[in-house]
Amino acid sequence: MRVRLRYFASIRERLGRTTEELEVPEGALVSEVWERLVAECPALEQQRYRPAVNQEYTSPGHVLRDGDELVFIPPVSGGL
Amino acid sequence: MRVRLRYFASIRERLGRTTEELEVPEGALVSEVWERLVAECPALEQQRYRPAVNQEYTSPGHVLRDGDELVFIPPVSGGL
Amino acid sequence: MTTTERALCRVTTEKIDAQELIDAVQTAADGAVCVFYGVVREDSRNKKVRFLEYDAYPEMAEKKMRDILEEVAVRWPEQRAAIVHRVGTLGIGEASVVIAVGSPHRGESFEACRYVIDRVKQEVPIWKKEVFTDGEEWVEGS
Amino acid sequence: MTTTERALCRVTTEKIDAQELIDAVQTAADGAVCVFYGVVREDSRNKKVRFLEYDAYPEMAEKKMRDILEEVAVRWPEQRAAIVHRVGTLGIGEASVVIAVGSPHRGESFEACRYVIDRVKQEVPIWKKEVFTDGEEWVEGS
Repeated sequence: MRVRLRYFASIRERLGRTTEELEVPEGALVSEVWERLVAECPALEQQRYRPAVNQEYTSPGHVLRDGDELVFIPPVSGGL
Repeated sequence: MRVRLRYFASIRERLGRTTEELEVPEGALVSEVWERLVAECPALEQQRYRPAVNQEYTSPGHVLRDGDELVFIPPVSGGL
Repeated sequence: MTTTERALCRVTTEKIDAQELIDAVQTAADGAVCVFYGVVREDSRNKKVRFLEYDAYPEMAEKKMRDILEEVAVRWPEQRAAIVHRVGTLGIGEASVVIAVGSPHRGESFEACRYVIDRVKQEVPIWKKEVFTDGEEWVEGS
Repeated sequence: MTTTERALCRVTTEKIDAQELIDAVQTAADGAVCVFYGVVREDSRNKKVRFLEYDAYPEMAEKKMRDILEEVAVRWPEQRAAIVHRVGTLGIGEASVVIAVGSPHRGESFEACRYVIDRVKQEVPIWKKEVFTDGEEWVEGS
């Protein structure tokens, strides 16, 4: 199955891309996708984030479904 | 000696005037001027006020001096 | 010369321009600006207000506003505030008073702005008369 | 249909018009409108900021803003709030976010407005990069 990833702020800059579609196994966890990103880009190892699936915050243990939109949200700093 | 009085809001409407000069004896108190107003206009008897002399709040026992500006300030209700 | 000598505090008969207050208080060191509008509401004590009439003792009102800005400067030295109060006839929804506070930090901007409006309602010699469909009444605070 | 379905919450690349927010929240029942501006300040951690870059996850940002307005509606049923957050490049003194709250009473307008900015800073996926004279850095909240 496929999930759609979007990257923002520091994570976008570290990875050098804004979006991608990833093929993941049935039952894949959010944390497993993150581990793939860290393997590709070790600078992400220390990166703090909250995962969001389909625009709601969730946990690293969230089980992904086909077509989900997954975003690793760096600690937010909007407002002022 | 003379003091200048200015009237605002409910007190102005009750007295029907906005300003006047009053001749008062040396050493007159703020409260004595108020009593003259109440004698003239008994509707003022229940009127609450804070006196102000020369644009600063003061007490009814304040001793007036020649040329003072005296205002009986009804409870304020500005703002919203 | 006090810190607030050139501060903006004014009684006016004209519509209040909030941007003028913001420009008067905001500096490059500020991360937060809090603006409070007191506005005329339709209902008062279960009666329908047609409009309000505000009366002021203008010289003393501006002096007391300046005193309040001094209090802010003492209590929150990093902040600046401005106050403009309108008098005359005001319709529903119109602003009778606008207060602006510029501050490095957001929390204190709310505290100072609230402090200012509370003090205005206690100290500044301005009065409102509520004009209803069936009568009118000067409001006298506590 | 929820109470805040038509509420104003938006991510924009344009200068924020505070009057639009006020018009969106103020009703004839209101005596108070509190407006908060988050603005770009010159100094950050003892370095001089040249400008800021704000990035957003816009669909989720607007959804989280709407959630915050729902929280306000539950907690303060008589009040209405609006939020507009700007993204892109912002210079010193420009507003990154404006929040407006309309309320019958002044005290609650401050409380609700402060609640909204605090929640925005916790929940809404927007980030700022500080661009200094000698480098740049994404700010990551706690």
